[in-house]
Amino acid sequence: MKSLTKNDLTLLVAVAFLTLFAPFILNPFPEGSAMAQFNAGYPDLMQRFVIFGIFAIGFNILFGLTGYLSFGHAAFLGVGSYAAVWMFKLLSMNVIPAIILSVIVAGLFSLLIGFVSLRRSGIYFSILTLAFAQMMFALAYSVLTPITGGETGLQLALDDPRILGSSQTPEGNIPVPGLFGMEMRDSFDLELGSWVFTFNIGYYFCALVLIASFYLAIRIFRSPFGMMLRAVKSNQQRMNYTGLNTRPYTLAAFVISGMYAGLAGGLMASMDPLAGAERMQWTASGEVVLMTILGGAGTLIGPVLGAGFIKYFENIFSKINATILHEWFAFLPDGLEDFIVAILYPFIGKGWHLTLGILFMMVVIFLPGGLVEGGQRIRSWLQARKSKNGRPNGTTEPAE
Amino acid sequence: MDAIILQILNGLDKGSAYALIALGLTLIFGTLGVVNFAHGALFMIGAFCAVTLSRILTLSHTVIDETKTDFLGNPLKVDVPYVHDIFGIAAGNAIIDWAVPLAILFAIPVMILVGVVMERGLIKHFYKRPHADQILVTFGLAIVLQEVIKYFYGANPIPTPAPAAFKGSFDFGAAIGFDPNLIIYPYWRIIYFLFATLIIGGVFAFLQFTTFGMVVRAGMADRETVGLLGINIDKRFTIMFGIAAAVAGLAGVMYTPINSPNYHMGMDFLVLSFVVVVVGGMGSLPGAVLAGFLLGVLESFASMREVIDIIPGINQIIIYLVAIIILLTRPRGLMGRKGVMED
Amino acid sequence: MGILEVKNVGKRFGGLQALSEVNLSVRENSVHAIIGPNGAGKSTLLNCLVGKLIPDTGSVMFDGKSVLGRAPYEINQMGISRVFQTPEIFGDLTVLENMLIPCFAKRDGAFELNAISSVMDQKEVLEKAEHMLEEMNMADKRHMHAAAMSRGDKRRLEIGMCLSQEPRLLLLDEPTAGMARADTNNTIDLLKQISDERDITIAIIEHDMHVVFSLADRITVLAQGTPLVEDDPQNIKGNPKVREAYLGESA
Amino acid sequence: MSKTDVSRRGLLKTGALAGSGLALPTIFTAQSAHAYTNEPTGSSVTLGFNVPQTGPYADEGADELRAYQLAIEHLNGGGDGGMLNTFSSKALQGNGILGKEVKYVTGDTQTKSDAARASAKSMIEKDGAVMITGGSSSGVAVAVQALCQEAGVIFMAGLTHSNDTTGKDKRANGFRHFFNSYMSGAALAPVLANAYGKDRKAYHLTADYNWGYTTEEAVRSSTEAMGWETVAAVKTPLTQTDFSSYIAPVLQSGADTLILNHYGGNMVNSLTNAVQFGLRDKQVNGKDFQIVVPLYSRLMAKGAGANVKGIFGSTNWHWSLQDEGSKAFVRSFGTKYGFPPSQAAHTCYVQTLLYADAVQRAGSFAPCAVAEALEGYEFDGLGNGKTLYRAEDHQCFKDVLVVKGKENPTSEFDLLEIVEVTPVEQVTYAPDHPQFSGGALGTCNNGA
Repeated sequence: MKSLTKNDLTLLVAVAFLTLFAPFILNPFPEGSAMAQFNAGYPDLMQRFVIFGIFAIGFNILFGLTGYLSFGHAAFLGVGSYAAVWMFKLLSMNVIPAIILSVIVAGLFSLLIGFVSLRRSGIYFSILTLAFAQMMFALAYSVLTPITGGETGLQLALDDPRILGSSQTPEGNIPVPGLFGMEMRDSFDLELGSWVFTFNIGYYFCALVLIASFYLAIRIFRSPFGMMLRAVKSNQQRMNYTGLNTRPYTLAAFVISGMYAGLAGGLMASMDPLAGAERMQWTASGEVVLMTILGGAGTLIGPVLGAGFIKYFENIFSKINATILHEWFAFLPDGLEDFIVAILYPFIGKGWHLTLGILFMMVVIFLPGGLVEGGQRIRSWLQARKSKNGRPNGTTEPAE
Repeated sequence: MDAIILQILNGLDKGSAYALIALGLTLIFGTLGVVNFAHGALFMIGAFCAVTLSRILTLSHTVIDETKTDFLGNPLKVDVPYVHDIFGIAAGNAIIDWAVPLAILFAIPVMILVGVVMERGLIKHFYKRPHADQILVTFGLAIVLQEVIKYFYGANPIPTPAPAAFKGSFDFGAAIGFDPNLIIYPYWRIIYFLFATLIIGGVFAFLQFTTFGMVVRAGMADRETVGLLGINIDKRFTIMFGIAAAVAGLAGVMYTPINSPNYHMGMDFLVLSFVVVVVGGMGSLPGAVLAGFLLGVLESFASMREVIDIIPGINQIIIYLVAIIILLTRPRGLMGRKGVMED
Repeated sequence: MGILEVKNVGKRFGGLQALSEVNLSVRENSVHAIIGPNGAGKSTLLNCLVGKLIPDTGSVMFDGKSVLGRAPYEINQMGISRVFQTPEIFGDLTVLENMLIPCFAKRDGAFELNAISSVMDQKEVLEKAEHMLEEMNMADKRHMHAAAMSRGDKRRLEIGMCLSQEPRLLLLDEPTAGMARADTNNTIDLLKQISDERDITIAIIEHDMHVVFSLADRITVLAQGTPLVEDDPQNIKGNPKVREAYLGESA
Repeated sequence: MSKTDVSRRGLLKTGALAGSGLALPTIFTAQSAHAYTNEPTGSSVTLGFNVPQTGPYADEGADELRAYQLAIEHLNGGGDGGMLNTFSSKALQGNGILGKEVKYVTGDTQTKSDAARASAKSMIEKDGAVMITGGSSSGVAVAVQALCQEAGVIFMAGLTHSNDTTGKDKRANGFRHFFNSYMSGAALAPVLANAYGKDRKAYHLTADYNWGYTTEEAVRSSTEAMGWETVAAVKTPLTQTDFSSYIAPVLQSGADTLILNHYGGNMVNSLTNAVQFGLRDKQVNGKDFQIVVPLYSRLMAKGAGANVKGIFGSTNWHWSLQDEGSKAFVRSFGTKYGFPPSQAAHTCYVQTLLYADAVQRAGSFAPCAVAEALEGYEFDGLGNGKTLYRAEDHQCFKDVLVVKGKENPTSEFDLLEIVEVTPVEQVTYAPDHPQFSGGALGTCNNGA
């Protein structure tokens, strides 16, 4: 364990700060105020932020470093969830064995699928991964229903055998996932004036896993292995003529990112013990692609930002309905109010897919480096302004 | 035996739809080198051209019928289409009935326009970008287009029937000596098959026998050389994009009586059409057509209950299974060229 | 007995006989040039030597071991490095990283899952890479993106990357193609220096006679897929067959 | 290297901070301070409407939402009161629930169990919803029901027809007003036997997922009990859009009736394809070929257009019913929105009223108290005649409608006509009926 560079350390500390203080950061508006609906600091969404962050970090190790675009990564998240729920059903409600198993199972699946798919590159690779994932989704939804729960998803029941632990709580309910007695769903509220901040055990568990995953990702990025992966993306020909076998490198990246996906799936099941087949569909895989690109593929922090951005959209932005819009613009004269609401309405609330699509296109067209590039541009613009004011400035930092 | 003939017939029909969509996709890839994830959306827009035309034809004014009441007990408002006023009831109904075939005429200019606008406005800027960027931006475009359609037409499927003249089905079995009713096939699907063959043949003939087509084929083979010859290949490629869009759109128009169009039909076809193109070999027109028919027939066989009984779930995965096997055994698909899309 | 022995190699592409009956012997520690007009089969031959193509007939032995049927990375590990016509480097990586990769490959082999330790902690590899950069006079460019360099610098880097692996045979494919005169002369000097200072065999495919005659100890002339003659430079210059087949045309 | 040490120590420190937070209950109010999850303390109470707003069922979701808004209006004393006036229970006063004004939040299920649970959780955790209702598929209903059980809120199912919702996946905190596959089969079979004879050979096409399975099983056993024979049952993928390869072999099998156990887009496409093949013009075994769709919805009928004409199916409710409750509901819905409500809208409206009434009667929003008030509750005047919320499985038992596609519709909403109102006795089954076996309600959960 040797040094991280200053930049990496800053980044890690920033991520740690953001995740650990998320309950405050995400709830900037007082309870009951008109802006309160933009608060995102409730356990489920915070959990989703970090879980999808982990998923995207892992996806980025494959896509961002090697350039191999997998359109089937959600399948590993799916099998991870199934593994975790089965562990809850059969072994115990402790999340640790469940998560370990989900990482292992996802790793095995990705080893198998990666081994086959990585025989091809480019769009052929994408189609192969897509085909595998769609097969897994289709089978999980239908003929594998006894194992996967099919349409309704795999869930806990009152008569699960559960070797370590009881089938039911004394009150006759299904026990909930926990960590040595701490239940994942337990929360504590902190009320400060009219602000309410919720601290959820499950969230903090996920947050610690995210920080660890992020730290691991930094190590991978900075390791000889990570450099080799970037070399794969840059020039496979030169790799081969330098005495390096690219296949095991890409396969290792594929398996690692599959295990990240499995970890995310296991966490998802630990927060909410149900595994649905839809989370394996190709559109779910497409979502993680969107997250990574939107945030900035190949950068460390980008995927986490992208995941947060899309989940915020999906859960907060989508809930703004016409009534709320009318409330916002109530101060305007009636005709103008209706006009503005009519213009905005297709883009917000249930039209969030449209806005997301437009935004995504904009990013691909104008900001190929995603939000991270946007941030860098703003920073260098500010620096340019500063240096105009008389202070010379050093070279721009290498892309992070 | 009869069951197998029936499924071959059926597979050819399904395959003709796949081939038609894959053809346009390959045309765009082959000429422009662009992976167009919005191609499914073009198919969907084509279908909605038919919906739009039938809506235009049924534009109505309301007449209040005092003798009847609606569900709230008020006098019934009856919609009378303007075409009734113009052409009389019988002729008007005939026009409405033939909305789908008429929509072909309506869709061609619309689709070419959509295609050209798309190419000039967006795709043009992505020729030099990596394939991944092309996939992503067209994927975004596909989302936007389908959401726009959904905003105007709703999420529910919209029934768009074929003209009454094509109702019912033709008894192939009886024609070739089987018992009646064993091998029947709907007239409209036969029309669709013929239509698809016509379009596919037309595109091939166009590329084979016209100067324009020759330049485009040369451009598909080697873009830079043609550029050096001083031929304005970019303009021709724009036109080619328009044609590809029209092919996709027409496939959509004619498909509406088979499945009621809805806003996500493009996405439903997208994955499948990519599988078809990749199986056929990226950039190979005959490959796309061949793969379309092949997958159509295989899918039909896999949906026979005798087959499902032996391998449960095979109907769910056959397409993907075939794609995986072909890609692993024939790295460039059935008829793909070397070096395409491998970076 | 040369370090590289090519015997009876033939290769056919469809109707085209690209190589036939190629026999070639490269002596250890020599500079051996292979010349010939366009379409003579030089590139095909080279690809057969490095594992990109497998010949239909014949054998290719390097240091007494066959290279046929081995993947390019395995052949590289036997001690053959290749420099391409257009420099093949890692354009998205920095110059230092470009140099680090062959150094890691030399130390760790074809694959090593070294994902936890930082590159910056691998002191000996770093030192070696830095040293090599200095030797190539590129130390000041170490944090530059490789793609942003001039063509001459890219070529230097590529050669340096190959040398860092301490190969026994260095294959160069028209290393000065498309270069300005000054860059070409620099490259010639560099290669001379390499050949003088190191225990290395160089095989070079070249079009430019200036380069060939400045460097080569021995020359093979290839025409229509088969060797015309193999001799010392001064004899080649005077050989009427060569003049007719090759030099005559280009003159 | 020293830097890493700093970062590790930093991690420990922040970790300790988080840990100390848990140990300081004086600052932090644990949620257990409340008697039950989201106990409404102010002057209003929030209900969560979880309906598909994006995806293929968005239109159905929109209709459900309209019904919910209408119900809220009526509960708060607005509008004409709708079915509050015809409801047999008079507990509700039109002044909200227990005097608290009713507010609502909405969520988008996307018709995916994951997304549905996410939006339900957000309404429970963020918006403080004390009850969740809605949905237009059984997968979603079962998933959200299980979630509500864990979270300790009441779930009033929307449109969900699978036997499993109140069968093997039933939960103590979940209640279903909508009918189910078994009831469809039991109601349809006699009508079919009557119309088409008792000597029929049926060919099933079944959507390859849970709801499809239960519907096939229910229709199969009821029709076989009438003397029908099942020639074949073929499962079709959910993602199928063109059903021709499944429909083409039907005639070859010697079947004379095709039963489409499909819903939504699947049903629209399979029925359109079947009619296109001209199956209904054919004669097999000397009988006219027939098609049956066990579960009808208006939006599906609209999507299939003229193809539904003359085709039998079942529904939970239809706006052309002439009882006072239905008339009142159609009147207020139609006046507000300009068209008649769908069955999905009806069940959602009724579920909201039933919940509000149960709270009012129980005098508490506590889930266990509400559940107790709903269990075994008998009511009338909500459009389906006399209805029982059975205590054993939280399923409503009421009359079921057998309908048929109308030959001459007068508007785009007038697509179905009622053939028979099957009395409740005929569709009632024992709680331990094999089609509903496995699973248990468990005990109600008040949450923390």
